Amino acid sequence: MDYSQFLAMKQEIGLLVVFLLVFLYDTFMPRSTQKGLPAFASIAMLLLTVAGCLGCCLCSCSDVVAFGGMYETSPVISAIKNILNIGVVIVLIQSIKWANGEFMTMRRGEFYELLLVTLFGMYLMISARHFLVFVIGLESASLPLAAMVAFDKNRYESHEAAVKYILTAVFSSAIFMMGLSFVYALAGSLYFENIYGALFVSSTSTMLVIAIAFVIAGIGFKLSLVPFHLWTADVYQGAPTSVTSYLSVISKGATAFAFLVVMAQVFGSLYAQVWEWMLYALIILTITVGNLFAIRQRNMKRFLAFSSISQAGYIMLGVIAYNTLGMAAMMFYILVYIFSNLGAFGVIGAIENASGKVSMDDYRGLYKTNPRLAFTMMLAMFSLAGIPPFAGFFSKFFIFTGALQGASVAIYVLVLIALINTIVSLYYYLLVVKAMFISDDECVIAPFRSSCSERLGMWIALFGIMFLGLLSPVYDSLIDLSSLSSIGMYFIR
Amino acid sequence: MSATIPVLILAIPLFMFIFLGLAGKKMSHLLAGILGTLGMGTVLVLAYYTAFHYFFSGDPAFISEAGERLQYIVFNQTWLQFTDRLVISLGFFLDPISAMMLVVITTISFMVHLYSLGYMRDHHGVFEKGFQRFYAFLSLFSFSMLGLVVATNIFQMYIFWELVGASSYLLIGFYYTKNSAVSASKKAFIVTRFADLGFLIGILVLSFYTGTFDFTSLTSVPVEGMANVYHVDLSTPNAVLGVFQSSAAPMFMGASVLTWALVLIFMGGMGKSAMMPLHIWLPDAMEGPTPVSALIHAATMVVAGVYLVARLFPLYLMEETSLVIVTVVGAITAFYAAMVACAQIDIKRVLAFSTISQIAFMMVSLGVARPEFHEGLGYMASMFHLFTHAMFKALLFLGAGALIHAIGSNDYTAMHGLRKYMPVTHWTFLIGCLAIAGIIPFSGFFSKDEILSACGNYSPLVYVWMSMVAGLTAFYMFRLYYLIFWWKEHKIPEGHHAPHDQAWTMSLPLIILALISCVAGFIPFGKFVSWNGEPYDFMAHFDWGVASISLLVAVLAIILATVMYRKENSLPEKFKNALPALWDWCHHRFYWDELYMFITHKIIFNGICRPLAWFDRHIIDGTMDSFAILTNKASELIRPLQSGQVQMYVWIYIIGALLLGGVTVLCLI
Amino acid sequence: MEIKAIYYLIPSLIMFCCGLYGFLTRRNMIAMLISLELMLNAVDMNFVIFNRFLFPEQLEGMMFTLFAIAIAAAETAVAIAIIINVYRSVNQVDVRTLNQMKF
Amino acid sequence: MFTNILIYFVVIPLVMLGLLALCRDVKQIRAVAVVGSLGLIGLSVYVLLEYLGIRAAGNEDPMLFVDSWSWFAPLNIHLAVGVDGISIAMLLLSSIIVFAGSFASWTIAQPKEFFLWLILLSTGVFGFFISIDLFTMFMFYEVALIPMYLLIGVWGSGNKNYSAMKLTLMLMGGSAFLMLGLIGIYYHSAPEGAPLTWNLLEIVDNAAISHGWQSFLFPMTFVGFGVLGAMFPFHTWSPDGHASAPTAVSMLHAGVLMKLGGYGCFRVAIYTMPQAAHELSWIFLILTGISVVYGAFCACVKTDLKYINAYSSVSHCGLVLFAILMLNETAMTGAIMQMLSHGLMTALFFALIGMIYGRTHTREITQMGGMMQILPYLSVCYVIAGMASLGLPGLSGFVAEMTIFVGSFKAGMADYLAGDGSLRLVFTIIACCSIVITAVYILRVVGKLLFGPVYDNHHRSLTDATWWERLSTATLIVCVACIGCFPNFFNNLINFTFKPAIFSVLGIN
Repeated sequence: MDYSQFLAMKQEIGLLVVFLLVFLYDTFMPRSTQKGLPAFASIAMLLLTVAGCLGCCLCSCSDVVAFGGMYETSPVISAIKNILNIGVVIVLIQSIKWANGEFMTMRRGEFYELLLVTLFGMYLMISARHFLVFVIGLESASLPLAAMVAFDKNRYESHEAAVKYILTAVFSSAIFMMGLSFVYALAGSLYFENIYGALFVSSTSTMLVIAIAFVIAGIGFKLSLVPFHLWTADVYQGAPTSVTSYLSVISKGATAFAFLVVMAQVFGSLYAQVWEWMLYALIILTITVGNLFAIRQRNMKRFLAFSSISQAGYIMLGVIAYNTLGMAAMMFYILVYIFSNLGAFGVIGAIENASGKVSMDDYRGLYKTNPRLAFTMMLAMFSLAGIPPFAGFFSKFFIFTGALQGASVAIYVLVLIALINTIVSLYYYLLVVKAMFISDDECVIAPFRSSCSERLGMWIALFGIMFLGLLSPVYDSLIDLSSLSSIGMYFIR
Repeated sequence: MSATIPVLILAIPLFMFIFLGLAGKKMSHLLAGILGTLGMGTVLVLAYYTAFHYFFSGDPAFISEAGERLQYIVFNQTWLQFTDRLVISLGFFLDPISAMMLVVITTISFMVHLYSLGYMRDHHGVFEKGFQRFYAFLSLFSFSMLGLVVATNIFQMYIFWELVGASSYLLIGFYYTKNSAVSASKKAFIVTRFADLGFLIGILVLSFYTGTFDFTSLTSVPVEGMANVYHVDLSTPNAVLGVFQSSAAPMFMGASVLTWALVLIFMGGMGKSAMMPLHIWLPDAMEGPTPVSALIHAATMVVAGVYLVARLFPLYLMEETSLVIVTVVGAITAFYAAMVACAQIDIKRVLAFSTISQIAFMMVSLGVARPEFHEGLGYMASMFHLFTHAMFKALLFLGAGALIHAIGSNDYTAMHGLRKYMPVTHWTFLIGCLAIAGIIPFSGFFSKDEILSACGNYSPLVYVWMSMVAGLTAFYMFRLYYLIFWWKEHKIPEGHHAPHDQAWTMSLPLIILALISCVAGFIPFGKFVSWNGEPYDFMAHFDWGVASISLLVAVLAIILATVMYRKENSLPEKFKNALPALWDWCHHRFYWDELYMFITHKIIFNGICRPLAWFDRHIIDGTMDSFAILTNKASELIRPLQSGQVQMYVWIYIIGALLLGGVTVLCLI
Repeated sequence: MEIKAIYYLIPSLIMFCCGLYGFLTRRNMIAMLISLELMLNAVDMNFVIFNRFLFPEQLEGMMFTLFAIAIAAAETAVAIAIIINVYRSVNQVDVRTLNQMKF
Repeated sequence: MFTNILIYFVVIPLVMLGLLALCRDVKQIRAVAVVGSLGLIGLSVYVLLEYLGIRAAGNEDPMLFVDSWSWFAPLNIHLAVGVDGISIAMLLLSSIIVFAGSFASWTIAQPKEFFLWLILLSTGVFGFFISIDLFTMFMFYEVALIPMYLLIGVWGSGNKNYSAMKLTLMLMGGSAFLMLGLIGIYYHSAPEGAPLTWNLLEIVDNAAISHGWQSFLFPMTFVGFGVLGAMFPFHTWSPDGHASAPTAVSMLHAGVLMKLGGYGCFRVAIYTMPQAAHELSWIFLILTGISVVYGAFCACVKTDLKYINAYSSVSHCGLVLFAILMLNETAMTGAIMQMLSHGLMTALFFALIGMIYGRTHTREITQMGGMMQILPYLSVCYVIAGMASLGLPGLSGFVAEMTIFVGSFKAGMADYLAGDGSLRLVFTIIACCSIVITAVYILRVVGKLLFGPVYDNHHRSLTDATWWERLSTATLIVCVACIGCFPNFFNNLINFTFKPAIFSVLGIN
């Protein structure tokens, strides 16, 4: 076989290299230097990201299909991978303080290794053009996460979360593969393009519909679309904050893109007949239910869990839009969402590390004690709520614009529902702002100085929140990429 | 003529208002008063100059070869342009009546300025609080009133109409610490505001059809005969007559739009001139300082309504109906007010109602004026009566002011038999009474006689009715006179020194006005003012029959009053007990105020406002809140989904997946 | 008589449903894991059957099955580990007691 | 980019924000606020003069100083600016009120944060008025909305949490509809094949929005802006919001922000979708007509000063939308003048109320009386404001209302004579009635609050206005009087330049 096609997997290989470096560092470096590992990992990841971005910008690599059509890479795909990398870098930086905590000494390395492995799995998911690869990616993206969720041993919630996660995850993968087996039965192959070729509107059968429903359920589980979302809140609450932030942004973003790819390249021909309406229902459910639950939450992590559920609904608008505008908007949304959410989690993590407080009630009057943190949190909330001039506004606006391009009245209704839901979401985001800024009672969180790594993470997030929207080149380049990408030709209604 | 003087006439009072208003607090009371008076004096001179120039210069701009007086626009400045045709401009309009009004206003205003120097301080010569403010407001009022009478277009008139309303509001409420004064001022403003609503809509209708506000376009005087009594100068794109006769102008509820417009405009006049049923504010307005009552609520502002109708008289001529309405309203009001005036204790109230009644006279005489009777005698008569009435009513009010200032009370019960103590006041007041009662040779006689003969020409019914009112007038005035100055000896409460005539600043105006009231009757008014500008000698139409009858009525009434009230006796009591109901109704002004109270408070306030406010808070706002509440309820409702049980989660998962597939299948197949 | 695919499919379906039922009803987490295994194996069977009966000319299904088995093994391993952790901390493996985090 | 004068309307506030962030003590903060707002006033006056100069030179373009910089090329989103008489009038208004407002909040607590939010808010306002690109317009619109939450929440009084949340959510609800409407407009902004655009002028030129879509998008946009314009069923945020807001915020919100609604309704909804405006105007006519009298009636029974003014704002702003919907030049001119006049006088009102409240610590007119003896300056100002609001000639209110009535009566009669029903006519008459009701509640307040005997003897010790309060109120009074005395200047400014718009609107009837 032709080994040159490994060159197509530059990013995967780069990631493996980082993984190996971390592994070697963890294994062979003396105990005294182990505290340097988090920083080392972050820097390595940062270098990878920079390299990836540069490569993405400099060499305009065209679409490459490798390994007998099982693997594909293209500018869009490497772009989304870079977006994920950026997120991972921020997560890593933010987690340094936590990872250097004393009870982490034994398993510091594992955390980073598992994390990188999951990232690798997501890469595969995104690049897969064959369901075997896809499943492998999916599993390797979700199994290690279970271990990470269970990470801090001496917190009971962590265990409970891990159990809930692993059981539901395995169950959903079983459902997913069941669906795949039906697809295989109908199409006689697991290659995306073969399936696409084999499925026609005319060939729509009950089995196929059930298959599609199962596939959507399987992927929707990782996206935490309602009604497949129920694990989310508990896991987010139970997991260590760094893991939660990783879960909430990276795996969600990767899966969202993979979802788009699968739906377009495998079931594209059935968009209007079969799955547009499934998605329609799912989006309405997801946004609404997510919001309704988020209203009542007092625990910040749980709160953000539900908010991220409804955000997933907005992201799905980019899929149902089913055009390049929507795709670009979705990628942009993911990018912005990464920054906003990580901004919020950065603050939460910092406060948790310093005072162990995670309840919204403890945040009352935070502005008096820690104004900078409060301010960061507020901007993150505004960005999540989609308030200009922060990035969130632009991403929301663009995703709606994408969804409405040449849209039917039904989609207008959908967007209206989504818009009305933004009011509810604004309400609970403002609740946080209110707690921090408006309420007069004394803050239980003493003033403290967060570690430089945390501050660095927050600064990066803030930068993104402030300027991602205002600087148009980001969005423009995403549009260019997605309009060039081969996925575009599947967008036929 | 140059625009300088007219501009000054308007500018000086305005400047005085701003100057005294801003700097008044810094300067001494006396200085402020003197400045105000001097300013008004200058205006007086200028106004007289202008008026005489208009009447006597013989300038072809003012009087044609045929000798008919012309309308002359001294200047006209665009103020606000709605469309290229519909323009509000501020200007200075000279014609017989505006010139006459200039004289009246400035005279009375100057007298009042002078008078107030004495009136607005207590017996020890200490000026009242807010003295400067008082003069500032007086100047403001003079400015607005002058602007009103010289309006070149109906909208300018409306503007100043509102301004006089406001300044009267401020002056009535001058003693703003007294709740009664505050509520009186509020009442005055709101009632007139309500009337102005009609005025405004009338203007809108009129301007919509004619496409102009200008008086010259709306009312240009006829050249000969009735044929083209009404023609708009051709500068106006569509001549008014044409418009209103064309089919474009629909009938509305049985009357032509022009009638509606005129009636609505007249409604504004009713408000300002306190015609029934919008008269209720005027008696309360007596809460203001007496000089104010003399200036605003006797002489000038209240006749604005009459002036308005006179101004638009040619338009009214086009619609018989509107004139009839004017007549009826006037006649009823005149009688009503006279009746009420017979049963008031408060001398200012008596004068107030007599004012209403007299203004009603003017209205009636406008209403009955027709070109075919003595070249519209009624028009001239009402203007004449306006003039004379301004003089003697101001005189009466100022006299009453002097009395009140001396006694410290408004009720004649506290006065009685003051003739020895206050001779000047006594005599001048008597002259005023004679004038208003219409005794030859005092001014009232002539003007009222003109009115009566005009009525006679129009219909005997109106004539009889109005003569009866004239008799009543004489009766209640002399009742008042006797109760103040005779009836019984004045008893001086111990600790007080005897009442006496006031300072020259107060007496001088009385004397001057008394003189005017004596001689004003002999002014050949027809020479100056007539409905179409053609001067004529009204003595030619002087109807001695009518005159003698009215004189007789007046004398009889006076005799009756003398019998009843000259010496203290029980006749009035008997009278009252004979007809208790009549007395009560008259004394309580036929319970109009109570009716209004009921409508405003019970119906509008409690019946509309409160329910609306409740509706807003509970229904509208409640709906908005209920959205929030519903959202909360919903989230409460779906809470059990997140039960924390893994198997529950999986149940929901699998059911969701199956539903997703199943429903789609059902839809497809 | 020759054997039709249906003869194999029905057992696999039964297996899947049993797994599902067990997963939804059993309280012991180990038992739940076993039920999961049943479900996954049913899936594997499906693949094999479809490959063998519908598309015998290539071995995609078989290959997928091999990987799926491996994945299932991995999943079990991780799950067991976690369950043991839980057991360490709460001394029992009843899934219904794990509901501290809810609503 | 910085060669265009208009951009400085956004630049100056941004610079102010930067400086405020650096400020150390309250003196510096005040200095920044005053200098900055003075700069804004100067700028808007300069633009006004420039503008008049260019117009006098016979330039007939619908907009001047037009400039456009590409922002998001793929969606054809530009940062497009341009002004006509209306926008300039609004800019003037905003800068004046910002100026007065910064004096009215001279001694506010936490000045730094307060002014930061205030200036951010005004950034949004100015940006909204200068931009003619729907996207940027909407962005600035929302920028202007959000600071309200914190301004009310932190510095407010009374039931502030509830009010702030309610206000924010309701306005955001409006902007939800608005966003849908705007995107819809974008997708139908150009004929088949031509590039879509967000630019107002191009949209109007293309006039490509199909009839069906207009009748769907017009209500969306009109309601969206109407919520901020306090249109009848959606007005309930305003009483609570104003009641709890701090002085300067009430001023800015009632004075400027509510104008965003009217301006947007005219500039976006009617300007781009005239047909639908013609067919659907009756619905909104009824709503706005109701809010005119409704607000006035409600104001008659309220006893809290701020509630009274909030309801009178509902009434007056209702008049604005009402006049806009008359779709006739005079009425629209009147609407814009009403925006100016209401902005100024209501700002004056709220300033005075704030100052009185700051002294007496109550806003219940039943708890006060005879203020004229205690606080003569403030009381006189209050009387003037009241007179302006009940439409006394010589003050701004009269001019605006008369223009509106003349215009809308014309429209109404035209309909009536053409047999198109008498709805407009009837509602014009009803609206006219509001001048009486206004008089009622204004005089009620004046009589109760300022006149009469002193209610509470503790109030006798109060001190009259300080110099900054005098400055703040005097500025507004002078402006009110200017509009009232020289209306034709503003009339021409608005009216003349707004002919092109009018023609495009009335072109189709």
